[in-house]
Amino acid sequence: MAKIIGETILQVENLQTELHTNIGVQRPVDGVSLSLRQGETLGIVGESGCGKSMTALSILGVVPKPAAQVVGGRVMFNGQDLRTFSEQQMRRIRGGSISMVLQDPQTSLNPVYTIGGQVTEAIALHRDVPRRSLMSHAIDALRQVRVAAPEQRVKDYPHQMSGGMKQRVSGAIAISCDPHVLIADEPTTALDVTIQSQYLRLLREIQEKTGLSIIFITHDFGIIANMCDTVAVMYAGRVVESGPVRAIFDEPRHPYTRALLNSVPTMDRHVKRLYSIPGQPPALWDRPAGCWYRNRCPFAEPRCETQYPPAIAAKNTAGSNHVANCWKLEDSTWITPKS
Amino acid sequence: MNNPPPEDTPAESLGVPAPPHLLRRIWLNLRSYPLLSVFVLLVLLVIPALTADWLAPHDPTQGVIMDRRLPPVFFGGTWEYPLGTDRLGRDILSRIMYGARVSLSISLVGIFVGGLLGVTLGLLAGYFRGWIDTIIMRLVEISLALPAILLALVLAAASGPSFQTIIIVVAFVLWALYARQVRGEVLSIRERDYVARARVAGASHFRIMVRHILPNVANTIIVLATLQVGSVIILEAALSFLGLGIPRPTPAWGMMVADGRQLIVSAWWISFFPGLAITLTVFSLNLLGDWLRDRLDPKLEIV
Amino acid sequence: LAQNNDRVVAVVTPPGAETNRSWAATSLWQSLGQSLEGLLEHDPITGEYNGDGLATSWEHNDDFTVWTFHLRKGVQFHFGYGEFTADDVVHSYNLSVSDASVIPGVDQLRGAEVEALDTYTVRFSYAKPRTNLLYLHGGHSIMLIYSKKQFDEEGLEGYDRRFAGTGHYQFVSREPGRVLYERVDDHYSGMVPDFKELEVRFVTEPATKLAMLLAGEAHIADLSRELMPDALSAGMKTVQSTLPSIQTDLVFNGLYCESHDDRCRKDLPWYDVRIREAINRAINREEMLTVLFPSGGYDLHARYTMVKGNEGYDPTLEARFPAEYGYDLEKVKQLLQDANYPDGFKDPTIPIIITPMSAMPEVPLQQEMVYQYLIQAGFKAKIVELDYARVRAMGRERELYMINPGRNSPPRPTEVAFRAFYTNPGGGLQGWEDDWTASHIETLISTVDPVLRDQQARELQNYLFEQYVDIPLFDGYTQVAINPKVVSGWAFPGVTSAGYGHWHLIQAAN
Amino acid sequence: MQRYLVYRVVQSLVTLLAISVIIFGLSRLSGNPVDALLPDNATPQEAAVVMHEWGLDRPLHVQYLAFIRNALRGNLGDSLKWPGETALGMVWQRLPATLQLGGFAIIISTLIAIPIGVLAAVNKGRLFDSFGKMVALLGQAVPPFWLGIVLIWTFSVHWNVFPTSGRGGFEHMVLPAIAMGWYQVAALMRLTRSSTLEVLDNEYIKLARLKGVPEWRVIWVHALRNAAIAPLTYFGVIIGYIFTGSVVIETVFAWPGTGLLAIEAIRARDYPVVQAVVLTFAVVFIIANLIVDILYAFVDPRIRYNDNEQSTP
Amino acid sequence: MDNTEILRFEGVKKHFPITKGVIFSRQAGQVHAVDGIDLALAHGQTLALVGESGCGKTTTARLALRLETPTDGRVMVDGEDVHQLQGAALKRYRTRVQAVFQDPWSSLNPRMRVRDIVAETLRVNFSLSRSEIEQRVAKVLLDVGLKPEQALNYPHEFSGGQRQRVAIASALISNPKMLILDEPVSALDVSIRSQIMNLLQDLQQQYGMTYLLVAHDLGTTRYMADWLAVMYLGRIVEYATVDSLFKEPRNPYTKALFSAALPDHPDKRREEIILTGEVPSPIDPPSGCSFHPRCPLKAGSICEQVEPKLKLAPGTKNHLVACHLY
Ligand SMILES: Nc1ncnc2c1ncn2[C@@H]1O[C@H](COP(=O)(O)OP(=O)(O)OP(=O)(O)O)[C@@H](O)[C@H]1O
Ligand SMILES: Nc1ncnc2c1ncn2[C@@H]1O[C@H](COP(=O)(O)OP(=O)(O)OP(=O)(O)O)[C@@H](O)[C@H]1O
Ligand SMILES: [Mg+2]
Ligand SMILES: [Mg+2]
Repeated sequence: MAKIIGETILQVENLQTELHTNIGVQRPVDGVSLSLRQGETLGIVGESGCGKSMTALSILGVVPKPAAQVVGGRVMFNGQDLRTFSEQQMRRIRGGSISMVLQDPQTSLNPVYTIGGQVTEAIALHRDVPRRSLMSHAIDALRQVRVAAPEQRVKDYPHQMSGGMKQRVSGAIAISCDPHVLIADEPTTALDVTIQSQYLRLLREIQEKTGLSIIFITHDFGIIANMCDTVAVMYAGRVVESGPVRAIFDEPRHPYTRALLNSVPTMDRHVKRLYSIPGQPPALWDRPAGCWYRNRCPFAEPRCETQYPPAIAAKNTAGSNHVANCWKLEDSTWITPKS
Repeated sequence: MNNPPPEDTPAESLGVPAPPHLLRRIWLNLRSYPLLSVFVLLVLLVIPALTADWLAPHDPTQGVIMDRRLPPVFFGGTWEYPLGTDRLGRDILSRIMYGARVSLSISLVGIFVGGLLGVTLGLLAGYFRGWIDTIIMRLVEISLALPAILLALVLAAASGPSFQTIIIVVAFVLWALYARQVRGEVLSIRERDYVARARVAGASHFRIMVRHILPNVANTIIVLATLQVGSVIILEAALSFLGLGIPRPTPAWGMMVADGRQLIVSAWWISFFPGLAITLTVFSLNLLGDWLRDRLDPKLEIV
Repeated sequence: LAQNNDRVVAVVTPPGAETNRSWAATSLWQSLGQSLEGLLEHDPITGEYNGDGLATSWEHNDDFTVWTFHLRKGVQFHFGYGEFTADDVVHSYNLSVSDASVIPGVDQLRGAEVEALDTYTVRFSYAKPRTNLLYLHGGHSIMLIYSKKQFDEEGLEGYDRRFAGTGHYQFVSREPGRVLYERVDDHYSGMVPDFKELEVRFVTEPATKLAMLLAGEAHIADLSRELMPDALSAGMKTVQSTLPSIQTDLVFNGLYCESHDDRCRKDLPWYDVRIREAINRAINREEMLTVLFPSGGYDLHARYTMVKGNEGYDPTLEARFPAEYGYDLEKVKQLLQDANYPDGFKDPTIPIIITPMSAMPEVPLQQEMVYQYLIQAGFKAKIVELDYARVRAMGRERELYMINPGRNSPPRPTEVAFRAFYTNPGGGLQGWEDDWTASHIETLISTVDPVLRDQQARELQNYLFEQYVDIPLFDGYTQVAINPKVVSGWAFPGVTSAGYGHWHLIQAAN
Repeated sequence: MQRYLVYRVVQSLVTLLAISVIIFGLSRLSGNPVDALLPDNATPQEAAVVMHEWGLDRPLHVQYLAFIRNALRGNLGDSLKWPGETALGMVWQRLPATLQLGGFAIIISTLIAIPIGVLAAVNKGRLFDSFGKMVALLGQAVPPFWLGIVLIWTFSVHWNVFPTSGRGGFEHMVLPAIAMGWYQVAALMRLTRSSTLEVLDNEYIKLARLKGVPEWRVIWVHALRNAAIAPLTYFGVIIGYIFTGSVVIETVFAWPGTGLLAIEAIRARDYPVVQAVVLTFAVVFIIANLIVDILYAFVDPRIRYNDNEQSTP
Repeated sequence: MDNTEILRFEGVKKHFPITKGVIFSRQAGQVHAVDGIDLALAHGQTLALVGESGCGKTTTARLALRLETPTDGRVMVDGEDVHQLQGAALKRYRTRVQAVFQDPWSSLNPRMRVRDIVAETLRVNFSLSRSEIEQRVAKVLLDVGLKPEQALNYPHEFSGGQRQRVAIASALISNPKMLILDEPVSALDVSIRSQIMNLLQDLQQQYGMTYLLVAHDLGTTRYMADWLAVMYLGRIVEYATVDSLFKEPRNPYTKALFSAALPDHPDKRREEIILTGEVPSPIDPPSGCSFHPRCPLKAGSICEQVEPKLKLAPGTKNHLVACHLY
């Protein structure tokens, strides 16, 4: 696989999103920083509810209204801070320069409009295409995602297609306006393995062809291993470790990353006993003082109880962009032991 | 905040502290409407219904003819009859207090009868499906296609208007709504895994329906009932208008409004106060019902 | 005439049915009396039959079995259906006594041999005396005259489309809820109505009627009496019938006590004459009437059949009335004690019927007042709401054991009233029956000598009066509200089933 | 679709048959027409003559079979109260008035309720939500006849802008339609609001925003059509309420429709007309629901009444 | 551990009718959810069913639970036909076979306390005293790692993993011999999954239970199961011990399925077998071998005509495969 990775295109710095709920104000995204280069695939991995989707939505400024609100940080896209953009300008970014594919193919297409209508809508919004040729552009986009007989399919409604097909249509909508960045929020969770692998392959091909940058959100390390160049591991609203994919797999520094890797059974060999992380992830409104992982961490030390660890670079083969938020990294030889 | 707020977004959601101007104060008051509703309901409906015998200043059925059509106290009347008197010199306040009892009992009994029937049939239809469902849903369709008010007219023609007639009509109107709503929910609940687990545990159909399914449609039933107390009061009023209400001289709100409607110009208070009682009560009940619905299950499609 | 005199709109209570077939529904006067006429015409002031109508004169033989009517010459039916003749009378008679006929008193009308003696003379021959035949041609129950020619040409459907009559107004159109008439300019009477067009609208809801009047959409409204003050204070006026048009009696139902009748309920409280008197005396009629008739227009009356000028009219009864029927709670208490009420009765509760469906908006109020008076006087009472037809069904089955507002009807000739209310075959309204009354009515019916009849009728009335057989309340006059800007007056005697009539006499303002 | 229609028609006939039995029985329970249609002092002989003329002296099952036999030929008998009219003729004469008023009431209530419902959902928990709810609920809190009378007094008598009553031009419809329709507003609004809320939660709404679709288009194009599905089913029920409402509203506004006819017929025990009114209503109800079902398929492509096709799971 | 058979499927079919209409309903087709399967499972073993969505795994599990009646064939538990059971035998079966379902959110009745949820089987099948029930509930809660005090809580007060523990507790309370596990961990968070898997394994060890496990994640099956049955469109296409199957899958479908599974390290790349076409509809399954339209290794026209039977793969002792290649 030959990929050319270029300059940083999207840089998220200390993004913070607040959520007003009955319980009070919570921060599902609490200081997330990410960086994505041209042609690169960044994987965001973490358990359910750790703020992955919210991070993506915050980048695009479409957090659920009126409960949520982005309150801090910067989103630098091609050198401009998206957070200073007007709604009008943001609309041009959304679906145009940065597009997104959502998790559930069953519900992410509007059931009452045709496939063609939904693809053309995106094109009409972002590309300067005469009305008459909108449909042919839509058909092209569908062809690009390998929808068979797209000329006929454009007249179909979502319910007339299978789940995998629908997910491809979502993909067609996302790439129809030649975006620079594609955010894929668990796009394959609802698909069968065989369909999933077809879809992932398709994404890789498109990326190779167009030099697209992808943020891939998932909770599945298999997808990360298969797709990503760099990885950010999120826990309870923050990134706890990030770095090149091999470094994360081979030399995870954060105990949480290692624990996750060890708690997933593999089909490649028989494991006698899986590691299981004790306890639950903390609730958003009930995060402990100090390191938020310390209650579940076998390596917790007294200072973990008081201070949230800063991002510390891991000195290893992967270079400087492997960092983790764990006090243990102050010991530069620290690698989380296999449990 | 990237999305511009819709025009009427209150200022506070923009992060700007809003001055407590009038609109906001009203809004803050309204936000507590469940309390307000409960208060109104207690004052207008429940307390009078329970205590009319002691608190009502006058006999609700016996008037003083010479005191007929007296206006309310601040409109030229006296404290003797704070809300004025009706065409027969009966105290409107006392009649409204006793009327609360009538309205409450019609609603409660009617909803109970209709609800019991509807819930039972809806439960059976949704749980067993098949031909039982077919028959019950056909009955529902028949009942919806038969206008209740005509049934009321026919019944009243046959036996005269009475408490029982009204209950039958109310039950007839309500059961189909309950049956439809409950059936729909049961259809989805019976597919839940906990129902399957109860079957795996060996629970009988009866036990599954009563212990496992019924409690889970209880929300719907409660919300539906709250919302329907209002419609029953309005229905009673409509029946009274047609001369099919609670027999005289029992004071019923609908009957009082219907009775005073002709004198809306010269003796407006005769129909205004019972009308106000109806409106406030029904309004509060609906608010409460909506609030309950939002609380219990905001997606509940109840009409 | 001024612009606003082009059309007058009257809003009235709907008739029994909106139809052009007068014989097939009751109380059609509201919708047909504008253009159809009976044989006889009433004087608008005295209400007496006069020769101004289709029949100019009439006579009968000694035993009232043969009646001969002399018809007016040169009367033209509307729309050019030719001259009115004796054939039209025969034809109309046949319509009126057909099996489908529901004309009040059709039983009395039936059984005649009707012959056209010549073009302008018609003879009715009966096997039994018909002392009150004129009432069937001119009273509130009435045979109306249709054109035979139109029938021969178009059949009944022709009538349904557009019927030809002989009145001052001719039919223009009918749609649900309204009928439109237009003036006939060459009526045989030579009289020309003020208004070119007459529109009659049918509305049930009293408040809506008042609103129509006040909004100027109607100029005449037969408002319920309670609403009259509202109309007056808004600048409207009332006009009133010259004669009482309605008599209201409450009936003690259940006294079916001829000796052969096993439905006589001797256990009813009001089987006891003292209780009947007590109930009569418990009611404060004066007070009641001021409530029911805030704009006036009523007389107290003593006995249902006691209409001035009727057979058997006894002026002394009117004088005795206050003393024997008047409001007197002391006396009531005494009577109840004497009768050992309530413990002497198995079921002392006195049920009072309200028929909310009747077209009488006053009835519920009236009955509620009676209820209150009874309670105040120490009776046990309850109100029973029943549909009007249901009450009549129970009456017909003779299962009605209650106090019935029943008689809200126009005054009738004495014999007609006796037949209807105090004899077994009278229908569903009777309350009082006993052997004495039955045999005396029988005698009256077969008597043709006027002097004897008068005496018999008087005797009957005295008996009924003393037995307190019912609860007489009042004679009411028909009142309608008019908009004085459009209508200045209207003279009518109140003898039709609608109370009003003589539409051509509606006078335009200015 | 065709098979579906045939199927529905057969199904409806069964319903109609059941209704005919019910209404036949009930109307006879209600009493005898001679008690209502004959004059007060009609004698038993007169009554017997008329009963025979009307065919009411035959045994009940004979009467019912005759009724059904005639009904199948489209003849529901002759009116007893309205001489010279057939029962069906009476209904047909009055039905347009009711449909006109009811249709207008439905349109008015829809035009009020749907936007309020959508906007209330969009602004859930805000001022507009409460305000819209208040307006809508007020309609359900006032007895319609009372509202009607108040409307007449205010708009006809006091301000003289609309006629008080009767059928006529457009202006005649306004007040009765409001009196009739407002009651439905709350229900419709509630439905629209809850279904909009549900729709707004959907991923495809999020996706629309992510595509850069302007907010108004997200709501009025993407959400509304989906949100309209639930209220649409309710229209079938509204038809029922409209008819019930018409009995009261037509009385207040002297609107010569089937509601008024129904009252008069029932009071007169005019069996043929009562039967005709009820059956006509049932037919209207069934047809309306059928239309709703068909509209449904237009609004929601997932629903197809195609017998052989099975949508992919 | 005794090696006698506890569960047996004999030619079991389950076809769901697709009916149209309400009054005169007629059948418009059938979903061949389970289309003739034979299986046997010994005491104390774990059998995993894998396959794509809609292939009939859940239906098979529900058949064993008597939640569906088979269209054809028999399901035997301890030598008795499950669907013929009545009276005491049925009660015995109800206590011996229990289930844990996929979705911890919908498998617990939100209106019942944990105590009542857990005790349901006891209440229905035995008449025990209140205190006895409470004791047993407390014990079983401890077994699954919950605190006995939590018995009075309602399900919404628990997290997903805890809920699944409650579900397991309620399955365990009647000391069942067999648990039917329909995707017991797939709805759980990654970090919770292994807790539950380990718990299930511990309990199996402790009580010697038999598991019928439905899963679509191959890693999970490898970790949990002794036997693996691969399903495709309502049929079993391969059936073998886990070790044998993962070492060498025989059926082309199994191969494709295995190859599509994601690697556990970026450096691993599988030889991917690319399947073309969509999964056919179970309403109208293809003739012959139902996999033939997508099969990259099609043996010839026989695949289109003859339905392959499960038979011993050459050179193995207990590796069954249904494919014309063997
Ligand atoms: N509309 C909302 N209202 C209230 N809370 C919300 C809303 N959307 C998200 N949250 C909360 O915000 C937090 C982060 O949610 P988010 O969807 O980003 O998680 P995620 O990592 O994408 O999880 P998953 O893997 O389940 O998709 C969660 O705790 C969730 O409960
Ligand atoms: N009650 C039912 N009525 C009709 N069809 C059904 C029913 N239950 C299941 N099916 C169908 O039977 C087939 C097999 O369903 P089943 O639930 O057993 O699959 P599964 O393998 O468990 O799938 P998944 O992995 O998605 O849970 C599917 O096509 C399904 O749509
Ligand atoms: Mg997410
Ligand atoms: Mg399944």
